[in-house]
Amino acid sequence: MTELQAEQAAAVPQAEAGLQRSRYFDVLIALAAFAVLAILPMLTGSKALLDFVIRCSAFGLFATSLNLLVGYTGLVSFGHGMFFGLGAYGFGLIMQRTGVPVPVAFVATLVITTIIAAVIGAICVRLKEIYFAFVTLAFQMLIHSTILSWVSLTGGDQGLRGGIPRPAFFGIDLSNHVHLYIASCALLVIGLLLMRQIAQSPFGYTLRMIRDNANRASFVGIDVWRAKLTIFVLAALFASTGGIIMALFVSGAYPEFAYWTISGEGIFINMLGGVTTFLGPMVGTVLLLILNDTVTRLTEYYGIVLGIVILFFAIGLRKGLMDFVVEWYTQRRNGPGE
Amino acid sequence: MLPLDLDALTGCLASSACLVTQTTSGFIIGMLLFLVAVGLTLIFGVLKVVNFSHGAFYMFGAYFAMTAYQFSGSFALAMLCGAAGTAILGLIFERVFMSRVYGADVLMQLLVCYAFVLIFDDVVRMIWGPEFKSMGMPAAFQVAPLFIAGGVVPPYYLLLIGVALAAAVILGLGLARTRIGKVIRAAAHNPGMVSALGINTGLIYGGVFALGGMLAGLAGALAAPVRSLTPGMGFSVLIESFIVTVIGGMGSILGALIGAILIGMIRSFGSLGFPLFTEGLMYLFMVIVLVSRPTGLFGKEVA
Amino acid sequence: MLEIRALSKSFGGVKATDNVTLNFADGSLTAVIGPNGAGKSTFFNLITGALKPDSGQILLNGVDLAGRTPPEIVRHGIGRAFQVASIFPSLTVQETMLAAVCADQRRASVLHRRFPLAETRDRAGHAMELLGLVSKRNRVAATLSHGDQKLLDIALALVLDPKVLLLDEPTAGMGTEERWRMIDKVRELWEKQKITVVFIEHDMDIVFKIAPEIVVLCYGRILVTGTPEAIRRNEAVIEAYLGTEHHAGAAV
Amino acid sequence: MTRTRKPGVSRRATLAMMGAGAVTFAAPWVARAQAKTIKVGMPTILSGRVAQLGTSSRNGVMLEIEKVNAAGGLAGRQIEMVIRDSKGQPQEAARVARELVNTDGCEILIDAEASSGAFAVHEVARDLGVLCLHTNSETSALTADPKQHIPNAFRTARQGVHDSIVGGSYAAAIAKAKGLKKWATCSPDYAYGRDTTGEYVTYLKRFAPDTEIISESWPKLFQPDYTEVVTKILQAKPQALYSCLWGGDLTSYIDQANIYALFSQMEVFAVNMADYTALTVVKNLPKGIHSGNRYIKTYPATPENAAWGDAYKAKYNEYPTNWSWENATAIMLLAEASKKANSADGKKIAEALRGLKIKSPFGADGTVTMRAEDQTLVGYAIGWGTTIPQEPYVPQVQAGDWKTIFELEAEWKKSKGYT
Repeated sequence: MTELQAEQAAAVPQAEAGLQRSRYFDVLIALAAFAVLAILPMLTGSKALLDFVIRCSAFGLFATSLNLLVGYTGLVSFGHGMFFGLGAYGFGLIMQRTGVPVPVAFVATLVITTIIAAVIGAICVRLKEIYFAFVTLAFQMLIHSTILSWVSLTGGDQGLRGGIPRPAFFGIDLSNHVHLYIASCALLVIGLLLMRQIAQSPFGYTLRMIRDNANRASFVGIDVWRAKLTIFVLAALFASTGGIIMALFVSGAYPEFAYWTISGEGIFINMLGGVTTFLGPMVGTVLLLILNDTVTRLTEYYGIVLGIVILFFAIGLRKGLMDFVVEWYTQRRNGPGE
Repeated sequence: MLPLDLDALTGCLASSACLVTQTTSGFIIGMLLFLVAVGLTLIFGVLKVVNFSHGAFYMFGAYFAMTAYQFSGSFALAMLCGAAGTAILGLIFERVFMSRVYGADVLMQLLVCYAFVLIFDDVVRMIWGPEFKSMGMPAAFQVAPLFIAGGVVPPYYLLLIGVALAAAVILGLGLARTRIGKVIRAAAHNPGMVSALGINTGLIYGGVFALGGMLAGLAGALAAPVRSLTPGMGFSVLIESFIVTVIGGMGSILGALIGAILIGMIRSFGSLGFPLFTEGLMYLFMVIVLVSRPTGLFGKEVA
Repeated sequence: MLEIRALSKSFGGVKATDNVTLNFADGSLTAVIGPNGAGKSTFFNLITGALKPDSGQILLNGVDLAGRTPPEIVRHGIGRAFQVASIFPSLTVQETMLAAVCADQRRASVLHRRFPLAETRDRAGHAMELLGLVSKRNRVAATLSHGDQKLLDIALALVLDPKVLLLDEPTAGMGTEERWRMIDKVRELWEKQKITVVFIEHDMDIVFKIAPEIVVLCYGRILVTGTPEAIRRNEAVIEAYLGTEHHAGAAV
Repeated sequence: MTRTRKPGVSRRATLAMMGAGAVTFAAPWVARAQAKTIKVGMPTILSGRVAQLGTSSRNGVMLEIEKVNAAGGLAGRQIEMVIRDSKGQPQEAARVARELVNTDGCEILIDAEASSGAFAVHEVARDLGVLCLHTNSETSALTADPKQHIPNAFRTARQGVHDSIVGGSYAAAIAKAKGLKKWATCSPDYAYGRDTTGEYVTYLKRFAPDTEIISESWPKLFQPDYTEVVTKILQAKPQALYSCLWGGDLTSYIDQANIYALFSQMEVFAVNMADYTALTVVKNLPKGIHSGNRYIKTYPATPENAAWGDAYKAKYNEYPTNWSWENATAIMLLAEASKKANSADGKKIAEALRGLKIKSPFGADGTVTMRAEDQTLVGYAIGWGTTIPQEPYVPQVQAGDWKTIFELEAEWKKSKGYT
C-alpha cells in the first residue's frame, strides 16, 4: 500500500450502507448502461462514435483489470500489456490458422492466457514493490522480443497480416460494424460486472488487506502468494479480452500491442481516472482516448499537450479525476465541520 | 524458433583473436552504457526516483553539443555545453517539478518524468526539426584505430572509456571520502536527520539531479559524433541503461559498472551466437537476476 | 498446550534464540521479559512462522508447527499482535474484522458472493465488543488513535479464535494511564476467553501485577521461569536484568 | 482550397480546445460536410524517431496537390488534404484511417505509414472499401501476396524485390570484376531488413554463383550503438558488405564504422545511402560506397527531375527524400486517373488506375506505370552507383533493366507461391 492510496482511502470513509449495496444494484446499472450503449447506433449514424466505444471497451477492460492489480492489490505491474498483446495474438492466430468458431477461439485464448499468466505470475509475484514492477516489465519486453523474433508464427514486426476471419456464429457477424460494436459493449459490460464482483467479493477484501499490509494479512491466515497469483491471472484474463476486442477492431495483431507502452498507457489511464474508485480507470480511458483523438487532430505536437495534461494531474490535482470528484463530493456532503 | 548460430559463437570462443576483439568491444559498449546508467543509478540511490526522463537528458546533451560544435568548431566547448546545459536543465527540472512529488506515490513521479519525456521530445522537434542530424567526428579523432592487446580500439573510444572510468572513480571516491559525499549518502539514508542538522536537503537533491542530468548530457555529447541525433533518441538508451542499473542494483555505482560491462558482453557475444535474439537475451538476463536477487547484483537488501 | 522444544535460531553466528524449551499450559497467562536484545521478538517470530527456526520443535497440542508458514500456523490457532500496531490502514474497523473472519473460515478466496458474508457478522461483532471498538466500527483504521489501533491489532488476532495469543508489547508507546487500561483489557480478555496468552512487556510493575507466570530471556536463553515472587527473588534476574532495566522501566 | 497545417494555428487551436473543454470534445463526431471539395485522408508518422517520414511525405504530397488544385482538382473538385499523426502505432494508424473516412468524410486514403502500420491501414481499406494508395511501404508481400490483394488498394512506392534484383545484378557484376567472393551482411532486424537482404543475397548468388555469405549481423531498428556489429564484421574479414540500414541508423553506423576504418577494408553496398537525408547529414562520408538511388535529383538525369527537386528545395528548404517522390507520385497518379475516368469517385478512379501509365520525373524512361495485375508501381527509376562526399553525391548511376526485373520478379512470385 502506498502512502498516496492510504491517504486517499482514509479521506473517503465508506459508509456501511455502501458495504451492503447488493450486486443486483450493480447488475441493474450494467443493464441500463448496456441498453443505452445498444440503442446508440439507432440514434446516431456516426461510425466514429461506435469506433470510439469499441476502443473504449478494449482499453477500458485492460485498464480496469490493471487497477485490480494496482489499486486493489498494490501490485504495480509495468508488464500488464503483455496479456493485452497475448489476447490479440492468441485470438488472431487461432482464427487465422484453425478456422474454429469465434466463441471457441475466444475461450481457447483465455485458456492460453491463464496458463501463461500463471507461469509468469508464479515467478513475478514473489517480488515486492518496485522489483515486481521491474520483473513484469522485463517479461513484457521478453515477450515483445519473442514476438519480433518468431517471424514464422507471429509475422514479426509486420504483425498478423491478411485480416482476421470472423465467421458468423449464433447470428452474430463480427465483420458487421454494428454487430462488432454490440459484442464489444457486451464484453465490456460483462467484464466490468465480473471485475466489480471480484472487487466486492470476500476475495476483493483479501486483496485490499494485502495491499494495505501483506505481512499482517499472512498472520490473519491468508496465503498472500496464492492470492496475488490468483488476481494476477484473473486480471490477465480481462486484459486478454481487451486485446481480443482490439484485434477484432483492427483485424490484426501487432507487436506494439505487447510493447511496454501499452502497459504505460494503462498506468497512465489509471492515474488519470483514479485508482480508489472502481470506475476510475473507465473514466480515465474515456478521458485519454478523447484527449488522444482530439489533440492529434489539432496539432502534431501531441506530446507537449499530453505532457502538460499529465503534469496537471500529477502535480496539480495529485490524484485521478474520480478520486478528486469523490473527495470533493464527500467533503461537500459532510460539510466543512467534519 | 530462436535463430541460433552456435558454431559462430564456439568458433569465436576458440579463436583468441576473435575472443579478444569481441571482449574489447563488449567492454567498449559497456563503458558507453555505464556513462548513461551511472546518472540513473545515482539519482535513484539518493532521491529514490526512477528517472524515466534520463534518456531525454541524454538527448539534450547530444543536441546541445552538436549546436555548440556547429557554431564554435571546438570539440571541448561542445562537450562542456552538453554537460553544463543538461546540468542546468536537471536542476530546474528537479526544483520546479520533481520536488513537488517527493513522498508521493512512485507512480506520480513516473508520470511527471513521462510527461517530460513527451514534452522534451516535442521541444527538440520544434527547435531542431524532425529529421535526424549528425555532429561529425572532430578531425583530431579521424585516425586509424589502435591495436591494444590484440583488440581493436578506435582512439575516440579510448577517450570515452577514459571519461567513463574517471566518472566511476570520481563518483565512487567522492561519495565515499569527501564531506559532500558523506552528506549526500546521509541524505540518501535519512533525509530527516540531514535536514535536522541544518543542511538544505533541497539543495542536495537539486544538486544530485543536476549531477545525474549532467552525466546523461555528457554521455549524449560524447555520443553525438558517432550516433545520429533524432527526437526520441534517448529512448533506446534509457531502456538499456535501465536494464544495466536493475541488474547492477539500483543505487549502486559499482553495480552499474559491472552491469554495464555484463550487458556489453551479452551484446558482443550474443550478436555472434544469437544474432536475432540479442535484445531478448538482455531481458532474459534481467529476469534471471531479478528473480534470484531482486535488488540486483550489488544492490543492498531492503528489509 | 504449547510446547517449545530446543528451539534455536542464529543470525550470522549470533544466537538469537538458543535451545529454548518451554511449556505454556492451556489457559495460562505468561509474561516474557528480558533486556533489550534478549531475543523476545525473535522468539515470537519463530513461533508464529515469521522466521524459520534452525532447529527445535513447536508443538501445539502435539502438532509440530516449526518451519511452517505464518498462515498455516495461524490456522492451527496461534494468533499474534504486533509491537507497532499492524493493521489495514484503508479498511474500516468492521471491514477489518469481517475480512479476518472470512480468512479464518477459509473463505478468503470466495469470488461468487458479496462481502461481507452473513456468517462472519457475529464473530466480527463479538470481537469488536470484546475490545470496545463497536462505536468506532465505521472508522477507517488509519484515522484511529494509537491506542485504538493497538486494540484493533489485538482484535484482529482475537477474532480468529486462537488457542494461543501472542502479544508483542501491547502497551508499547502508551502513556501510563493508557497502559493500565490496556493491560486490564488484556487480563479481562484472558479471563473471558479462556485462552493461552503470552505477552512481552517492559514495564515491570505491570508484569508483576498481572502475570501469574513469567519467563525471563537473556541472550536468547531462558534465564529463569516462575511466578512473580520467584522471579523477584531470583539473584540471576536481579543481576542480569532488574538492576539495570527495572529502574529505567519504572521511570517511564 | 488546400488546407495546410500551420503549427501556429494548431497551437492556438489546442489552447482553445483546452479552454472550451467538453464542448469541443464532441467535435470529433461531427462530420463537417463541405460540398465540392474532395477530402483525401493521410495517416502518417509525424512524431517520434521517424517523424521525417511523415514530414517529407507530406511535403511531397502538398507540392503536387497545389498543382492539381491549380489545374482544377479532381474532376472539378478541389482536394483538401487531412493529414494525421499515427505516432507509428498500427492500432492508431487503423483508428486514424477509419476516423478520416468515417468522420472527416475523406473519400480517398493516402497511406503514408511504414511497416506494420501500412498493413493495418490495408485492413481498414479492405473493411471500408475506400480507395487507398500505399506510398511508403516497400514490403513486397503487401501487393505481391494474392491474399493481401484488394481491388481498392494500390502501391505507389518502390517494391523491395525490385531493388534486390537490380542491386543483386549490379553487385554481381562488381563482384566478378573485382573478385569479391566473401560477403557479409548487416541489416536491421525487422521484416524490411530481413526480406530485402534475403532477396538481395538470392540474386547476388544467382548472378555470381561463387560468392558466399560468411557473416550476418542483425542490429535492432534504432539501435544506438553498433560496436559489436562493426567488430563482428571486421572479425569475419569479408571482401564486401551489404547493408539495407537506412536513415539515422545508417548514418550512425557509418560514423561508428568509420572510426574502426571499416570502409577502407571492404567494398560496401548500402542500398539506402543515396538519399539526401543520409548524404547531406553524414559529415565524413566515405568515398565509393555503392548505393541504390533513393531519391537524387540527378538521376534520372532529366530536366524534369532536376526541376522537381529544385522546386521542392525552394519550397521546403531541404532536399526531397525517397518518401517525397513516392507520395508525389501518388497524387500525380490520382490526378491522371481522375482525368481519365472523368470522375472523383473512388471506384472509378481505381478502375482507371489499373494499368495507368503517366509521365513522371521519376520514371526510368520518363513514365511510370501502375501495373494492373498486382496494383503496384513499376517503371520507376532504379539504379546503382558509387558515392562521392559532395554534390552531386552519386555522379554516375547504372540503370537497372526493367525487362530483367519483370522476368525475375515473375520467377520470384512463382517461388513464393504467389502465382
